[in-house]
Amino acid sequence: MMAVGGYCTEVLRLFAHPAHAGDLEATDGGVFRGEAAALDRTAWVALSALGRDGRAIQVRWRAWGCPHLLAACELTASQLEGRPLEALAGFSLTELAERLEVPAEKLGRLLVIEDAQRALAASASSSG
Amino acid sequence: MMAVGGYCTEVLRLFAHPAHAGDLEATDGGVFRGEAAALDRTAWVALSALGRDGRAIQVRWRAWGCPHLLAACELTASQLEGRPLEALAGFSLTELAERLEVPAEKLGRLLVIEDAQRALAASASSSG
Amino acid sequence: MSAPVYLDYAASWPVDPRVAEAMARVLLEPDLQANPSAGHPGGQRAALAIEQARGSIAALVGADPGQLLITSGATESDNLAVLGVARSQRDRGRHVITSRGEHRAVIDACRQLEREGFEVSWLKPERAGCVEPRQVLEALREDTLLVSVMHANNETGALCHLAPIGAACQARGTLLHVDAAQSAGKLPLDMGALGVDLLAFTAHKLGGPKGIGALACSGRALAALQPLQFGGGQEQGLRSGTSATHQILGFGLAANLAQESMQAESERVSSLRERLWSRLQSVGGVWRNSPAEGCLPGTLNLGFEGVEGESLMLAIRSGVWASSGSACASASAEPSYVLRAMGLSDLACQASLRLSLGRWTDAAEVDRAATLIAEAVERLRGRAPPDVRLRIR
Amino acid sequence: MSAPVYLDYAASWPVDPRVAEAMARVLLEPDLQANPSAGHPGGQRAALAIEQARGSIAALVGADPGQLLITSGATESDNLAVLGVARSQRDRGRHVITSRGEHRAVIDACRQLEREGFEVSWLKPERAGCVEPRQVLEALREDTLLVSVMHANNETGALCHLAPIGAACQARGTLLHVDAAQSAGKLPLDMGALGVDLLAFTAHKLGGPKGIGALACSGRALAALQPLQFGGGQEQGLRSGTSATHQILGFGLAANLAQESMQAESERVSSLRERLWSRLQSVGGVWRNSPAEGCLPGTLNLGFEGVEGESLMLAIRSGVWASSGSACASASAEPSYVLRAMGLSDLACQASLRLSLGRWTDAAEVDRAATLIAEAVERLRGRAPPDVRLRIR
Ligand SMILES: Cc1ncc(COP(=O)(O)O)c(C=O)c1O
Ligand SMILES: Cc1ncc(COP(=O)(O)O)c(C=O)c1O
Repeated sequence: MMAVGGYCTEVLRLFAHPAHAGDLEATDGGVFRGEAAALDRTAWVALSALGRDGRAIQVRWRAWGCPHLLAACELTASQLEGRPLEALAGFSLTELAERLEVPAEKLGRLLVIEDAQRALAASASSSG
Repeated sequence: MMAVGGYCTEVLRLFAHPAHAGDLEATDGGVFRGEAAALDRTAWVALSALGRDGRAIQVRWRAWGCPHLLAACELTASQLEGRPLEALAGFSLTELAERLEVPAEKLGRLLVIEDAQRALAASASSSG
Repeated sequence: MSAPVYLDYAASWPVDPRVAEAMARVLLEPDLQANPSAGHPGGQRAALAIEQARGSIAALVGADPGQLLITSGATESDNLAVLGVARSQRDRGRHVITSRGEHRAVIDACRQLEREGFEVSWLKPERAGCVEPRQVLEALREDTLLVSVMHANNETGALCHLAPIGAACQARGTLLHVDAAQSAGKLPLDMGALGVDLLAFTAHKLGGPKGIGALACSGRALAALQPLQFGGGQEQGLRSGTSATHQILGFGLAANLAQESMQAESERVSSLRERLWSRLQSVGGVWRNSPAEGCLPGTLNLGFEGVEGESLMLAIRSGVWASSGSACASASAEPSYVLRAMGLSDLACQASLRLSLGRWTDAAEVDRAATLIAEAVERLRGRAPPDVRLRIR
Repeated sequence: MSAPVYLDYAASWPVDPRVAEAMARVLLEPDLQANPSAGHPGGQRAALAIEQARGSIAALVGADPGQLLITSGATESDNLAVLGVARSQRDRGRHVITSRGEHRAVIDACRQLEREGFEVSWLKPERAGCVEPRQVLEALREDTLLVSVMHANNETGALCHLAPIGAACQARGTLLHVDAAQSAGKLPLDMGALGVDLLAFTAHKLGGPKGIGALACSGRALAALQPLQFGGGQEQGLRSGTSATHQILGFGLAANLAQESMQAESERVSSLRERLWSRLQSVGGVWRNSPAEGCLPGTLNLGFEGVEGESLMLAIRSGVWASSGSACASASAEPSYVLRAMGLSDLACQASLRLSLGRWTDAAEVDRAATLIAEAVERLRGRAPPDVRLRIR
C-alpha cells in the first residue's frame, strides 16, 4: 500500500527504525566488510558482518542514497543475519524490490547492495 | 461615459424614453414620409413629419434595429423638429454617432437614417 | 425590485453554492496549498485529492480517471483535440471533417489547420446546428485523421446522433472528437459506447468554476496527441502546468452533483422550458429555432416578428438576462451561421434570442421572465415600421 | 505537535487568506456569475471587474492593462511566448536563443521548436542557473527571432541581469521573452525599462490562486504572436476561452497585496533566509548553491556533505516541507542541470535541497526548521559510509 509521500509503509517503517544501521567492531569473531558504489554515485553501500561458528551473527549497514535504498539495506542486513558466511552473496533482490515497491527508475540502485554483498562474501571467504 | 452593458448613458436614456417614437396623422398640415432599410436588413427606419408654414412642426420615427439605431432615430427626430422642410436632409450623422458612442462596426447602419431623411425631404419637396 | 431572472445558463452557470463553499474551504486549508507535484506530504495530499476529483469528472462521461486530461476549459480541450491530433498525425493524412455549426473553438482551430496545410471538409449542419450522421459518413475518406462534431449545439440546443458517427469512425480507425461542453452533466454520456475518442467539456456549464475543463481520451487518442503546451509533464505529459487544486476539486464536486440530479433536473428543466415557450406564444408572431425534440433540456432559441434581438435584450435587461446569438462565441456581431443555415433570413437571425434555463430556474422566474419579455415585445413592435413584421421571414 | 514548517514557497505559495476570502465572495456573488463575454449587465459587471484586476496585475510588471494577456499560468505564458512568436515569424528567421537553465516550460517548448525546424542555441548558464548578458550578445544573429531567458532561477533563486540583454535585443529588433514566474511580485519589475517584450508570470507564486497567469506583451510582441488556442476571441484574440472571473480577481488582489508589501517583505524574508543559513551552518559540511548576492529574497539552495537529498526530505518531512531539486519541474528524478552546470558532482546535486521562504514564514518557524534539519543531518550522516563525506565534492 502506498502511503502519502510516494513510499510504501514498509519503506517508511524501515527508514524510521533502522535497527541494523551502523558498524561492527571486532569482538570475539572476525568482522568482514564489503562496500560498493554506483558509477553515477546515486548509491553507496557499506556492509559489515560479525562471523562466529561459520555464521554471520550480526550484520550492519551504512549507506548513502534514497529512502528506498536505505530501507533495502536494512531489510538485507536483517535477512543476512544468522546466515552461513558462505551464503552472504547471491541473495536475490527481486522479492525485496517488490516488497518495498521500489519504482522502476530506482531498481538500478539496488544492484549496489548486491555488489556490496558480493564484496562482503569475498572478504569472508578470503579470511575463512 | 460607457455605462454597464456597452451602451453610453445617452443611448440608454433615449432608448428608454423615445418621445418621438410613433407615427403622424394628417391634421392641419401635410404629413410627409420617408423610409429606408439596409441591404443586409440590419436596420429599417421610417420617418414622418408634419409640415406647417414651411416647417416640420412634428417629427416621428419607427425603426427596427439595435439600440444605437433606435437612439439615433430618437435624436434625429428631435433635432429635425422645427426645421424648415427644405432642410430635412443633409443632416450630418458624424456628431450624432460620437454623441452616442456608436461602435465602428455599427456605423454603417446609421446611414439608413440618412437615407430615410433624404426620402422624407424628397416627399416634402415633391408635395411642396 | 426582484433580482433579474438569469436565462443565460448556456453561456455559463452560476457556480453551485455548495461548490463555491467547498472551493473556499480548499483555498483556506493549509494542507491543500502545496504544489501537487511536490514530493512532501503537502504535495501528496493535494495530488490525492485531485485524483479523487478526477474520478468524479471522468465518470460523468463514462471515462476512467486515467483517460482524463484536465485543461483550462472546453476551448483548450477542443484545441488540444483538434490541433493535437492533426499535428501529430500529419504524416498519416491531412484531412479533417467538421461542420460550420461548431463552436468557434473548433472552427477556429480547424481554420488554423487549413493554414498549416490540412484540408478541412466543412459540413453544413442540416438540423438546428447539428450534422446528420449521413453527412459525416459521406465525407469520410482514406486520409481522414479526425472528425470533430458537437454533441449539443450551443445556440439551439439541438443534439447530434453520435453513435452512428462513432461506429463509422471506429470502423475506419479515424479519431472522433466531440465537443460536449453544453451536454456534459445534463445528459448521460458514455464515450466508450458512443465510439468517441476525444470528448471536451467544461466545469462552468454544469455548476463548477470557470477556467477548468477536461478532455477525456480513448487509449488511441492518448497515443495520438501532441500537447499544446509543454513543461513539467503534468497530465501524462500532455498538458503541463501546475495543477489548480481548488479548481479541480470544485469541478469534481460539481460533476458529482450533476450526476446525482441529472435525471430529475433534466425533466424539471425541460418542463420549465415548455412552460416558458407556451407563455411566450401568447404575444403571437413567435417562432422557435430550437427543435422541440432532440434538444438540451434548458435551451430555447426563438424569435419575435418585428423585434430586433439586441434591442429586445436591452429592453428586458433590468429583469431578464439572456443572450442574443451566442455569448460564448464572444462579443462579435456576426450573424449566426447556425441560424442562417436553418433557412432564417438575416433579419430573423438578428431577431433571435437564446433563453437558457438551469439548476436555479424556477416556475416563478419563468413566469416573471415571460411577462417581461411579452411586454417588451409589444413595446418594441409599436416602434417598428409596420411592414417589418410581415416581411421578417 | 506543531504544523510542519512550509519551506516550499518556490514551488507554490499558500493562497493569501485575504485572496481566498475575496475569491469565495466572488464565487458566491450572484452579480459576478455570468459569462464576462455576455452582453447583459451580469456579463458586463464581470467584465468590468476583470478589467480592474487586469490593471493591478499589469502594474506589477510595469505594463498597461492593454498589454496583458491572461493565461492559465506561467507554463502556458511561456509556451505562448516561445511557440507563438516563433511559429508566426518563421518566415523572418528560424533562430531562437535560450539556456539549459530555464524552466521546463521554456526548455520543452524550445525542443518542440527544434522538431518544427527551428534552430535553438542552448546557452550554458554560468552562474547558478542564469546566463550572463555577454553569452546572449555573442549568440545573437541576424536571423534570431527570439531570446528567452529567466529572470530568477527556480532552483537557486539567482537573478539574471536583464537590462543589457534587453538593450541588445531592442537594438536588433529581436524579441526578448523573460520567465519571471519566480520574481514577479517579489522584486520590482518594469518590462519597458528592461527592454523586455514578453514577460510570463503566475498568480500562485505570489499569494494568488493556482491555474491563472499572465503574459505581458510589448506592442510589437502583441503583433507577432500566434495563439496556442483559438476560439471566442477573448484576450485580444490571442487567448480564447471564457474568462475565469474569480481566478482573475484573485490574481488582481494578490498582485495588489504583493505590490504594497514588496519592499518590506523582501527585506524581512531575506533576513530570515540568512538566519536560516547561519543556523544550519552549525552542523558543518554545508554548502550553498544559491548566490549570496543577486538572489531572490526567499530562496536558499544548499547541500550537506554525507547526506542524500531525498532521504533528508523524508527524514524531516513530519516537520519541514521543502523540495529536493525543483518541484515545479515535476516528479522527474533527473539530476538538476542547473546544479551540475555549477560544477557540482552528481553526488552533490543529489544531496541538494531547496528551502524557500515567503510571506508567512517567521523567525520561530525558521528556528524550528533549522533544528529539525540539523538533527536529521546528524542522524543520516551516522548511517552513511564514513568516506562519503570526504569524497562528495
Ligand atoms: C459548445 C461549446 N464549446 C466550447 C465552449 C468553450 O468553453 P470554455 O468557456 O470552457 O472555454 C463553449 C462555451 O463557452 C461551448 O458552448
Ligand atoms: C521559473 C518558472 N517558470 C514557470 C513555472 C510554471 O508556472 P505554472 O505553474 O504557473 O505553470 C514555474 C513554476 O511552476 C517556474 O518556477
